[in-house]
Amino acid sequence: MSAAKRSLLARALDDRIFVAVTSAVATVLLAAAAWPGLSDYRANIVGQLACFALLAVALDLIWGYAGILSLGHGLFFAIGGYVAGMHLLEHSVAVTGITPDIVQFMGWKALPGWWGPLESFPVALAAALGVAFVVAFLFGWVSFRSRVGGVYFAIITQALTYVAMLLMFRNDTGFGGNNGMTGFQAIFGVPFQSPGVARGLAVASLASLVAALVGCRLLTIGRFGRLLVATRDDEVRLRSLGYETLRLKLAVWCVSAVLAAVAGLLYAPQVGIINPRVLSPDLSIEIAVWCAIGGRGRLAGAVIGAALVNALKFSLSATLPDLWPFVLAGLVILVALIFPNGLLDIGRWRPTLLSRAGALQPRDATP
Amino acid sequence: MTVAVLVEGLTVEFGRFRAIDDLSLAIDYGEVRAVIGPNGAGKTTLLDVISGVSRARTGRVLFDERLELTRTSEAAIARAGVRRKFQKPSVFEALTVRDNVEIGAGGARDAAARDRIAATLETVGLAAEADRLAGELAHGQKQWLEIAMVVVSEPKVLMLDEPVAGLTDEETERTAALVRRLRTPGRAIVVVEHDMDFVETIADRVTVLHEGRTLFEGSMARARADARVVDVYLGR
Amino acid sequence: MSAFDRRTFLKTTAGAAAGAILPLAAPPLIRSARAAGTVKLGCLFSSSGTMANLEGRLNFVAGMAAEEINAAGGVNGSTIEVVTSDPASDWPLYAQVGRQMLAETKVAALFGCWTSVSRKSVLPVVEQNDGLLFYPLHFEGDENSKNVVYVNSPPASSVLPAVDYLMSPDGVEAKRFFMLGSDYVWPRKINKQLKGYWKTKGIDESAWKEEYVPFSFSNFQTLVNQIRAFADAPGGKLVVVLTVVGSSIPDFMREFANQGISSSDVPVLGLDMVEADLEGLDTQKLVGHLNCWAYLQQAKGEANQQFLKRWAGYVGKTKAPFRPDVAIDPMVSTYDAVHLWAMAAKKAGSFDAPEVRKAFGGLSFDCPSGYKIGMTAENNYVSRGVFIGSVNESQGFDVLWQSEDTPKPVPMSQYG
Amino acid sequence: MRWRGVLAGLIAVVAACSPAAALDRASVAARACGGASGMTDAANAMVASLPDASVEDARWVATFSNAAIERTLRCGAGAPTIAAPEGARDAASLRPGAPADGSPPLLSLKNRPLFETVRAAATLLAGPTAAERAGALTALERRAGSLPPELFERAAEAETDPALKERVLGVGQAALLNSPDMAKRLAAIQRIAATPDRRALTQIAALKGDPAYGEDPAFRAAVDAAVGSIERWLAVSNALNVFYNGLSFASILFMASAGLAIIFGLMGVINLAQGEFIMIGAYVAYAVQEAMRAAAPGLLDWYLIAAIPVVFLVTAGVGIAVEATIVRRLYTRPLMTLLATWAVSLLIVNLVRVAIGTQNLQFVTPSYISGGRLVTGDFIVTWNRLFAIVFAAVTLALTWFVLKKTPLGLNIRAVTQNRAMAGCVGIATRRVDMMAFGFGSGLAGLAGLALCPIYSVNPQMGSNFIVDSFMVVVLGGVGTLAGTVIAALGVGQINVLIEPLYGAVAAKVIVLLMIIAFLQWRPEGLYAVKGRRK
Repeated sequence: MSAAKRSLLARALDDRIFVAVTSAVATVLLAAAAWPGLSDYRANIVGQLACFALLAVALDLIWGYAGILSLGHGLFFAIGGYVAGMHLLEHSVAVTGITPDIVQFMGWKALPGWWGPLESFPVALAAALGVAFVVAFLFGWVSFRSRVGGVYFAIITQALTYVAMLLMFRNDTGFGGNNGMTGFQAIFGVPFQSPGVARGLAVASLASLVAALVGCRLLTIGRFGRLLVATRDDEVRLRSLGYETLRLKLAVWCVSAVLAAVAGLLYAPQVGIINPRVLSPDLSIEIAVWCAIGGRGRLAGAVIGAALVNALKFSLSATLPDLWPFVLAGLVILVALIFPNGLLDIGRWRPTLLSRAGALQPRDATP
Repeated sequence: MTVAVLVEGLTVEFGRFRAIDDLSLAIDYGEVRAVIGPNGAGKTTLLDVISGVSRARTGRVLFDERLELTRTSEAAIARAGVRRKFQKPSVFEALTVRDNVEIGAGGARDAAARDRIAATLETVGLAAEADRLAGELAHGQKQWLEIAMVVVSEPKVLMLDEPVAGLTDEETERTAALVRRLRTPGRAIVVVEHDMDFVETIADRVTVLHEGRTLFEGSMARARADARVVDVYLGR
Repeated sequence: MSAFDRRTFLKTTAGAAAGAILPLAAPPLIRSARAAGTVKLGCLFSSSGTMANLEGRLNFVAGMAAEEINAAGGVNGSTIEVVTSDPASDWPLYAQVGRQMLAETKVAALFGCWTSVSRKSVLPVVEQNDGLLFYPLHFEGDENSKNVVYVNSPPASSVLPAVDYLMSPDGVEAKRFFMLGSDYVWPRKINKQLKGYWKTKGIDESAWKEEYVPFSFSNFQTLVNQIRAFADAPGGKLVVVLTVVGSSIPDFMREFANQGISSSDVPVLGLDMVEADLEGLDTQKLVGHLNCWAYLQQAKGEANQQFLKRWAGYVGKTKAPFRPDVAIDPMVSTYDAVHLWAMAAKKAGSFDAPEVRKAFGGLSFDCPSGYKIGMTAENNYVSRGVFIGSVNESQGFDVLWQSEDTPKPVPMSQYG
Repeated sequence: MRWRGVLAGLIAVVAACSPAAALDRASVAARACGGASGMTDAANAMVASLPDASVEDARWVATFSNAAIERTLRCGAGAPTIAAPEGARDAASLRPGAPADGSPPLLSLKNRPLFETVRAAATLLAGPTAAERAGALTALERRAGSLPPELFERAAEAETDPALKERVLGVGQAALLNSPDMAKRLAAIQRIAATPDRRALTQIAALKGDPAYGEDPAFRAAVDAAVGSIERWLAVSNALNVFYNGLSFASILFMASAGLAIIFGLMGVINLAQGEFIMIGAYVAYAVQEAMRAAAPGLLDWYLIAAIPVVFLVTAGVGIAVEATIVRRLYTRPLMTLLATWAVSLLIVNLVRVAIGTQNLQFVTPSYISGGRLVTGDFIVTWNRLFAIVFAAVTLALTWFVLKKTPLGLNIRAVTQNRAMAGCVGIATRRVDMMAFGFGSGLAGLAGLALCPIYSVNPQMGSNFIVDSFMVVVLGGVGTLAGTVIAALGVGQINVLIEPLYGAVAAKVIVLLMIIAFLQWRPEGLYAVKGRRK
């Protein structure tokens, strides 16, 4: 059976693990939507995990497929989160009339006027995606054009996010400083405490995740995906075959940034707060860690890694607080040394792999 | 007949090191030109400049007497029909052999393109390996795969950087046959190679570079007889 | 890959789906609290990350207070069990762990947070679940949630008295101020209120300067130069109001002393400075600098002696990685918080947060600080005494001044 | 004026007291035990008595005020006493045998400077050695105006050391800025202008409001000249301050990033655990200090020097272990190494946290890195920073030596430039990697050692350097020590220049953005190894 002749959809189903994971997410989606026994607390957890998984998928798209490691995806996540925060605050004021906390501690009279339009959800959505896109486009265009790559790119993105964090810490920047935004009262006209809100958000997050998985899958197995992999494997070669890799990289970078913004948009209402913490270099490194643990260059791996690490984090920080950092460090080192393709490889693992690790694992982009 | 590649007064520097020093050179359509010389003579750098990978300090490189390559992007150069195989086999290891060649063909998916891809795979003897991952190929096969990727677009200028390095004698002979087959009146072929027997089999003319300058230009037989060439490169 | 086996595929998919759904249906790992005659209290203090050195000890204080109450017969026939966690100085994790404690572990109340941002993170959680969070730190004020008990003082009842003292003839008749803070809400808010306050006193804007540094900033050389220059400018006595936090405090104090400035030249009022910040410093040269809290270790009175003895004993018993001979305000505030909760629960005869909350009005407790601290039905603030401490040679603080009684807490500042 | 508030009262008391106020020791001691206002009275009484006090009385004033400052004074039910190791003495008579009960009175913010002035003045008059008197004079220099002028006259008369006598006279002159005698005022102006700091400027600039400024052209000229001269000097000392601060910050940056740069240059690996190696270095220095405290307490002050080899070897050992177990297995995947070293850093931080605790470590501050020295005007050289600068310079020199003059260095340079070729000519590249990683880690450890007199040492300290040191490395470019040095100097100086203008946060933001922008222009840093890109 020749790959070229088969339909895109048929080929999308080739990767069994991908299909299994996507179906699993879809099943959880159905359960979250319809199963009456699900507590709000559980729904919230599932929703958060889905946001993190979406964020990991976004990073995997550029790191796993295009070989560009960004240590600054927290920036785009934060853009989504902050826009969601502004929207929810404006909306809460519109619904309840209660002056939010941020007005108080920022010493304002009311929310800034220019936030007003964000009260409409479509505007907020467009703003979140638009800002993420524009920031990603400008930064990506400049960086890729001057061919900043590899470790340099990783470090620069980290610095950029760090700069954003420093700025957001300041009250004068105007987004709530270190406290960030909190005290959201209502979403789509419904008070946050009402039953079904947690569930609804979880369903939305899971649905976005499924959509992103399928979309990214289709994107990566097609011609565009092959060119991405080609960029990762040997960018100079690809350019010398007549391809403007700048455009390729820029396209996937922007898609990835927008996905991260969507994740942030969904995350803020579920946690109930958005603050500069999501811009800390640590979080951005952790996103890469999720991908690496699950299996880089495979969308399913990103989902598994993000869900696993965060579920462990949630439960261990509360039950065995002393253990968690050691578990995380151990997991990363284990994966780095023994499962270079991530935990997805656990079934295929043979002791010999240790000695010849690196045969056909996803490579870093050529510098 | 126009000149395929015209190099005029070309100088390339890396830091304080002058890799190419005021070099001028003309390559005609229909010829197979071998560029030889000792390590560090500037051979690969010359190909780098023609393909747009490296930038010149001064001088110009004209393709087809119309396109100034020193100011054109790599991708545009390639699309204009100047293609190059790198010294180190450069294939996309995580893709299949067919995908690799398809990318080389510019992604056209019509019947003609498919036929051309199939034919190219046949030519380089990789038809049976079409669905394998390129990373799994042997070294020689990678060399041919890269040649296939370059050739499938039917370039007007074809540059091969050490196409037979690391190949067995039998593979080298097959490569030589391939190069001869690729020689057409509308195409210039530039080969950088250290294997003198191979060069002798394929090249119409040789250019011997030394320290970034042309030391000799002419037939291989005359090159072998040239005292300076023997001195700096071929040895006695 | 192309010859894929449909059955294996279906099996994998079904398995993965089942695996993913399982946690949703699983019974809670930690069973509900009230069954076995125990009541759970949750702690949200980090034992790792940047806040670990400060927050970590509060977990132990809560445990110690619970032990005391249990020894006295518990509350409403139940014994208290303290559940600790580690939000790892990661703000969203405070919210997550808090949510888990309220929804799954079913704790009766939460005790936690040091920084304002962690409190703000937990705030929506306690509000949505109608729980209670006892917050043991002094903070920027301007918050008044029915779900948070503000055990420590808002600025109007702690910082302003301290500044008043510095400006008085008893203090140093401070005329000018250099405000140096970490760049976030608490310092900015405090400084804003101070400026508002000074304006009402007719002090001109040229009499103060305001600088902010990033978190974990440590290179204070240039800023100390600026302070020296400002101190030597005309206009009267300069005081530094220091609101940097964490590791910036010792780093600033070290540079300050190294550039040869003593407290008799320019006194520093370190609003977040506690004994733990002086660990590792040569305090000979820092003698005389000030802090201001609702409790100081040198507080007089039997209650304090008892508290210090218990803490030393508790550290010995639990092998807690903290000094047995150092007690700081947030420790006492946490201790007070557990006791206040127990008293309210007893009074209400219930552990339900709304009931407990109703019982707050009129509570009073003999705080180790020597003051009788109390709550009113008006809000969830606790009235506390105020101390001004002065750094001594042995990395501690002497009581330089203390308030007559416990000023009534003013949640909302009138100064901006 | 700095001391105005405190001194107004003091001068008033001086004026009120008759010049021959005899010192009633018992009364002074009793008043000192009478709360904050009593202490103020006691101090004022002692100052007033000094110009005419007997040497004995002056000595007593020195002892008594010192006891109050050092908190050996005991106020109890009975007469005040002074506690001492050999037994308490009566505070008034200094006779031994008194019962040592009671507690030390607390010096309020206002009283502390008073007592310090009293102690210095009394020591100047009656200090047994010239060194003590000189120290006291230094302490008095800034407060001279608050003391009765006769005090300096008397001190100068009694002074036996000629150089010190000159100084005393000088300080005495400066104290006469507001004297009715115009000649003395002019002399005071000149004298004050000789120490050109901001305080002097404030003092003299205030004279522009003096009636004499309008009336007396000589006075006016003197004031204007003094102001001009001080301002010029201040500009110089400001520039020196900026330079020194920049240099000091640069030396820290350089120390923190030198090891990183070598490792990055050689292996293309970003070691996210670099900050933790710095932390380990500081902890090892602490261990050495504790070991010396136990084994050779007399040499404790020199632990920083003794720790140098230990710190280097231990951190290098840890680095080699990390390289051998983790980094070398990820050789082909630099970005994975980045994550693996992040995990290592997480592990180290938490191991230290669990094993040792989260508190700041308690370092002895040796005299050679404690305090600082005013060089000119407001330019102050702090010893701990100077230590770091010198330390960084020595490290730079040694690193340069190792890289240029030793076989290891030759190998490192060879592998950095062309790994394959180096392998071909028989260099064991893996071994070189390991040694270089160890060397780089050792340098990080030394950075930790140099930092412990400046910053707090705790498990989190390493994370503060991550972003900064990476930026220095990528700005400097791969594989050149010179690049790292220049990048560190540039970042340090620019930071320090911007900081006073826009604040520390903005300085950091601006510098980072500048670096990001610079890297867009030169993606491989200042000193890129230029060559074929493929």
